[in-house]
Amino acid sequence: MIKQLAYYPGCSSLGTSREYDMSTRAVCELLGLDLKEIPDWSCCGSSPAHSFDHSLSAALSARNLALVETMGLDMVATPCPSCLSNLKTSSHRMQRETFRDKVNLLLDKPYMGSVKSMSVLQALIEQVGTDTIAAMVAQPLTGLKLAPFYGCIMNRPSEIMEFDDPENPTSMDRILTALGAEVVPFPLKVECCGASYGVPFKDIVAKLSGKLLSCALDAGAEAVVVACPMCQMNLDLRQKQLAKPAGVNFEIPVVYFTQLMGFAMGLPESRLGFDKLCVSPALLLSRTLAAAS
Amino acid sequence: MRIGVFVCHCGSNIEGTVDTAAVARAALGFPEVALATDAMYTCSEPGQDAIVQAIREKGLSGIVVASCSPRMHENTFRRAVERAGLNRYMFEMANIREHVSWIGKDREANTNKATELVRMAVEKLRRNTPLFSNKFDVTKRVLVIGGGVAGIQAALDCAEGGKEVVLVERESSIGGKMAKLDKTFPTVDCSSCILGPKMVDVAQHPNIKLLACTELKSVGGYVGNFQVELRKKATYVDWTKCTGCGQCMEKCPSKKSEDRFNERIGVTTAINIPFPQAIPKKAVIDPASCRHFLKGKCGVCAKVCPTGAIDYEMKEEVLTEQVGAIIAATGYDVFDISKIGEYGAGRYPDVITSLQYERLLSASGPTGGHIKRPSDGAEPKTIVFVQCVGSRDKSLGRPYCSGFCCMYTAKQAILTRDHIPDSQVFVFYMDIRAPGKLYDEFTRRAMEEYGARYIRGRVAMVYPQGSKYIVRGADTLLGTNVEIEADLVVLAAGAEAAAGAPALAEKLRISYDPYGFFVESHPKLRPVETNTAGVYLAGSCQGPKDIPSSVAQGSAAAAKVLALFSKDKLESDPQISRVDIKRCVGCGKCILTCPYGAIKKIDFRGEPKAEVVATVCQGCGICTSTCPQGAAQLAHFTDDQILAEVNALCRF
Amino acid sequence: MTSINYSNRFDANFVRMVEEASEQRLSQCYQCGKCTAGCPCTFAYDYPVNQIMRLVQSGQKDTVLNCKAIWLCATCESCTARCPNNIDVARVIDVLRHMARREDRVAISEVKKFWDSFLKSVQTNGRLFETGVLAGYIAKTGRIFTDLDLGPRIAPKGKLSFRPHKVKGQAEIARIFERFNKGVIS
Amino acid sequence: MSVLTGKELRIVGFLCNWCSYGGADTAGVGRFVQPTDLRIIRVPCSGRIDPLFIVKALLNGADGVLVSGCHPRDCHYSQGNFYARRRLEVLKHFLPVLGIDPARFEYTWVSASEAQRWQKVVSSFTERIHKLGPASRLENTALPDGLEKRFAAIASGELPSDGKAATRLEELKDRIHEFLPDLDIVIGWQRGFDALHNTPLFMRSAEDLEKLVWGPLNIHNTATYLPSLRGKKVGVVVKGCDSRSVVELLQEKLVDRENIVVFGMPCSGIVDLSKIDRALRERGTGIGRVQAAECGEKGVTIKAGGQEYRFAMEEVAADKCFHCEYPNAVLADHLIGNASPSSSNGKISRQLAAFDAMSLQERMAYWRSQMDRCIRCHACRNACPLCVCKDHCIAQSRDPHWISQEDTITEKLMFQVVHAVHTAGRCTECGECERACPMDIPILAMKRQMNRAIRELFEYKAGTDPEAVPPLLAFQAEEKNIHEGVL
Repeated sequence: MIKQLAYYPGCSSLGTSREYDMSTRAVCELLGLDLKEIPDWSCCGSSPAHSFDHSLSAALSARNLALVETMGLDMVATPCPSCLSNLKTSSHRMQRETFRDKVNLLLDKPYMGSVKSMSVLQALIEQVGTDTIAAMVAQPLTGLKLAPFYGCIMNRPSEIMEFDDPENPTSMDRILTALGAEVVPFPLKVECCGASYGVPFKDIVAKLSGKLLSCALDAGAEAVVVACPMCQMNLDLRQKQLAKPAGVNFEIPVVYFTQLMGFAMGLPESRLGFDKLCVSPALLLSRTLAAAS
Repeated sequence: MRIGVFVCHCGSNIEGTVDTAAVARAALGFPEVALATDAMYTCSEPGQDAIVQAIREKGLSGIVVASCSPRMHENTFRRAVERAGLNRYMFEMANIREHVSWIGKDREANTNKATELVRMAVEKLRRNTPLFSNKFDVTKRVLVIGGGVAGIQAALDCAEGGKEVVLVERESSIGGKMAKLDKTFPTVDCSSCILGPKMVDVAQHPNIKLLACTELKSVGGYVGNFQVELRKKATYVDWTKCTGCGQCMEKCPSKKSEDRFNERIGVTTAINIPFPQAIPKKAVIDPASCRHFLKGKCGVCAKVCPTGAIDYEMKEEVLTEQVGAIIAATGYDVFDISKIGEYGAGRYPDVITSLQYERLLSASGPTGGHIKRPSDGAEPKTIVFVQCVGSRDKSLGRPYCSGFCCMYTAKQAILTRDHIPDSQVFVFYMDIRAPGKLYDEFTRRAMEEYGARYIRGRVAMVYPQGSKYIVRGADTLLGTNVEIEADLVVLAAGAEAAAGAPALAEKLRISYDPYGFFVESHPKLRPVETNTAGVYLAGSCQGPKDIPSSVAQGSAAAAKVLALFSKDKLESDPQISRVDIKRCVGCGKCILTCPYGAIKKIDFRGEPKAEVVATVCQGCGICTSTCPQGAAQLAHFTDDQILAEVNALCRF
Repeated sequence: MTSINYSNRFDANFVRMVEEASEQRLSQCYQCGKCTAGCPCTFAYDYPVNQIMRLVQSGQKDTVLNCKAIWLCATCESCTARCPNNIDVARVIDVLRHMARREDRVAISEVKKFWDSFLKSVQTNGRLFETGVLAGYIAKTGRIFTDLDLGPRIAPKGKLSFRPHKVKGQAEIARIFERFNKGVIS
Repeated sequence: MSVLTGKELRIVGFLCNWCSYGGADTAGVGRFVQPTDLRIIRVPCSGRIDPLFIVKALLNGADGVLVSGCHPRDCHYSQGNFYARRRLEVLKHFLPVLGIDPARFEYTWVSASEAQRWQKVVSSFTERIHKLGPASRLENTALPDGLEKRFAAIASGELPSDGKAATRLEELKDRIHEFLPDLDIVIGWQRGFDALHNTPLFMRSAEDLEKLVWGPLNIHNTATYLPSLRGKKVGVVVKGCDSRSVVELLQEKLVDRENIVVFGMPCSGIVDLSKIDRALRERGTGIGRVQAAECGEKGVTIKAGGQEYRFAMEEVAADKCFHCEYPNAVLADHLIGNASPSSSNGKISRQLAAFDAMSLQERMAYWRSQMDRCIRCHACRNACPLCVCKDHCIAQSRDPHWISQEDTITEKLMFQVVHAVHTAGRCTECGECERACPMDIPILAMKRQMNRAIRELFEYKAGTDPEAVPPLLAFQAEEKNIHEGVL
């Protein structure tokens, strides 16, 4: 049965996280999740907006939620936790009438409050389920040791995000296990990587992200699996920047969980964008193929 | 009727926001009021004397006192009017303190409201009638529920007072939490050395009937005459034959039973005596791990038992006891630390509770008194204690202070340094709460003499790194966050109401607070009584308590029981229902709805009628609001009396 | 360190404004420090989070609005998620940023410039134009070496687009900003 | 004096001694500031609170009534609040029938330790009452023009039918004849003082049997006489609706099954004499001048003042007969044939719909205008099969003092409310009260509304199952359809 969800790709899907967007669409198509991209979606404003003003931030999110209502859908999925956090926080606050009225004054078309937002990860867990995912695996990731990294805002605060455990989330672990990989215990699953401070304060990101990569290596991981464009950028793209202060040459691939899903389900690499990663996972992946054959 | 109205100032408590003189003046205008006056402290000796004198001199036949809540002083004043020769029910109270002067500062509105409440009381009083108690017999036996230190103390005191005691304990041995402790603060004496002899006294006392592995099933009856049903669980060992020799434990091939006595650190045999000093010292089979029950074959224990006590066919039994009073001493549970995800308990084996740590310290514990990490058995060198875990935490629904964690953490810090002199001990705390005799001195010793390093701040997270655990906390006095590489993390888990406490409260018909602790009759003046006559509280079931307080409450509850049993007859509360036989049509609606079965059908000149059994009726009045004929009327809360109150409020 | 005279240096109005805007009751904070303990950025702050909460509680408006820490907070929500008193600490920090910005006392201008550049991009394009934001930020701050080393790593991956993706409803988004700036809702 | 004008409204609280009164005390001890309007009456248990206390307060000047008891499962008396919850919820549904805004009454649960919660309850309830403002008083309401007409909508719809009505009587007589020797008395109907007014017949011998009649003029509910004949062996001829009263009396142990023999007759509807009277008056004559009447399959033919008038059954049938679900006896020892039930259209009657369409203000005004006619003859009560208080009825005994001797509309209405509340969950809507009313006051409407609430809340219909326990004499720890706790 095909389930329809509105899809909000988020701005980074057009740039730094193209491969996340590509692989998400490919995997969902395969699993029968019909993602309908919100026509003419716009930016949620991310941190700069909520740090500027809460009504403005809510208005930028609510415009997109109102578009979902126009589509006649009541659920929207987004791959990006930062977008998700904004969408969810805005709807949560807009449950209060006074705030909703205020925000709607900024909009051309008011948002009525009927849309439930969720991450692509949540949609895959709740609308598809790990049993179906396991059944679709064509080439299991046997022997791959993976550290799932959820990032800080995917599940926090739990009153708003309402998905998985805020301190020890396991949804991605369960998916990776279903793909046949070995999930290493990774205690810093929900630590902050430094987020958007990569631009103004490289040293902060270096310290935080460096710690995460060290921890992943200590745990015996061969790759870090992420669900957030910002985390991916900090851990992969900046890996060279992090190496110097940490005194380690990490060289550890940082891949999106959707990419691994697509790979395990036998989707062509052209739809998964592994080539867009800085630290290539090619060697690792070829090892699983060899093990399988 | 000649009514006297006394309006109390309660010092400035009432007079501060109510013009009591004006209230008294207004009261003079109410029907049948012959005297109205204000007084400084009506409940004081001169205040009560003034009432007595007024009744005698002015020939008053009813009294209204406008002062505090009737839940506070109704009995005080009832006794006063009785001293003056009136029936104690010819008295009403208007609550102008808790319901008026203390909840608002508008003097005009308060004065007006107080006047109305007095009018209501006068109108009610005008319809009061003298009521008289009946006398009934008392069963002078007491049921003590829970064999922790509070229950043990209560049982021993009652038994010493010459009364028969039935002591029921859910586990297979009495001793409770205290039996699990290694040492006790602030004296650091050995817990089992001071508790052990008391447990033996319980076993040997001729007046105590000890029922272990037993729970309360139901309670019927009323003060002086409770009928109690007890459920004795199947132990699969005939305790009349078991000598506690322990040969069965030595030979038992299944060692997978969860070791509840050792707080689930490790496992134990399927047939088990929890600890060497257990009372009663009898074996119990855990069918969840016994091979006989799981696979249908084994029978090793039956073969080795020298007395042939093993009985795999044993069934649960229900016992009945008659008692006159009940003491609930069911204790507390330790907060489930795995609920705090950021501390990783449950995922990380070396993050444990203080009570588990206590078992590691105890010579009778799983490690023989050597501190070893649960994960690898290594001796930890850096130990971090975290206080207020599951206490003072609104986000977990536990906003209260558990009271004793500061003290036992200091004790454990001291014991740790005693056991492992080259260890480092860190304690994260928010505030040190040590307001007992020698308590604060004790925590200071932990810091000053034993070098425990106290850090003021909470811990945000614990995570493993190599074989160590990184404890990331704050030092708010330094204004920074700190990290400690620890070998073992001990969480001072707070106390919470015992699982099943609300269900027990419902059986006993007593109240419990939002956290599940039982509610006492008055927080200061009736700390061990409940609102159900004949049911008393002892120990932590009423709220977290340390050993001295639990013992004191056990004795206090016993004193209450002994005082109750000092009378041969009890007086019944006359505020019960009566059925007017003329009005009764015998439809039995009251019989159907009475929660106590206190109304029976009788034959009156060939017609069915209802009749209230005076000793069983508890005075709820459900029958009164059920009977369309108005035949059943609850004395002191009759339809007419309540209607008079409604009219007093609405029609003026 | 300066000593504080609480009799005349307690800005009750400021406390009330923060409470109203954040919908949090600051008196609920009992200074356990769990926020500070879990904050990943404490090492970079001039005041740890618990002290920021204390400063707000104590009505020390100038100190708190002039501090750097509020601009270094990454809104990772660990303080909010773990507060034993259920205080949304991250939201309080957000509100302090709003107030500091309105009073023009941003202690770390780089952050503000980066964010302004981001919002400007959203306002003009409807969506974020990553390359444009970076360029705008460099132009404003003069920090030309910012992430220059990254260029060669992403450029060949086709991740840097050099033209913004305009949204059809771009005017609609611009109107949101317009109404906001006109103070339609103030 | 009393409430401070302009500052306070009159709010009465009923609090149980053990939980909520204690909670209010705890709030006082903790100095939790509250509005001053509330006056608290202390009762031992919320189960002691008769819903009529609340009506009494609201009809006599209270602007709001608040009830608070122990939380469910935490009752000092185990079950009191469970009974209270059902009774108070029914009252909440019933108050708008009287034109009283149900928001003026609330019930909730506060324990002795919940000081803060008590503060919140008092504050929000007081605020709610202040928002509603002073309650309108029954005696001050005025009826808008045309309202009565709007309400007097004529019932219509399908009637039950019995094709063999003509031969039933002989069959019935045979059957009674057979069993009469074992019975002290058999209740049926006979011709009354004129051709239209049939009256009850008490048969003791075979001769009496000759007076027995059958047809749409057998209006009286024969079950009404059963409680007063308790102890005797009684046979009773019943229509479907009468049989529900028999069942209800059995349910309530007001009659003994072993002493009753029920002869069930299939009914094809009865006439409403008020309708005939109205119709005759419209034609310039009156019911007092009736000379002859005959009921056939096509309707009623009446000879009055020398003229003959024909009415179709649909014109003159009692409202309750349209869409009748029970034309046959629900319980009978001897069933004399079967009528085909009319199809229940599942809709509420037009009368109730018209009532629903009225505003609260209009409803209060409506009752004022209706009750104004009441002459306190209490024929309604005398006719009610469930009214068994006899000489002790509070209407005359005034003990308990629910009603005073004052001849005011409020007191008259109060009596009807007492009746409705006392029969809540018991009334089978036989309609005898309204039929007996010489002033044509539509008091059955009040009971039908009450029954509607009972049906919605408990999915229960009175007098259909002799084994069932009426809903207000029972409870569930978790009530499916009650969602209390808005405060």
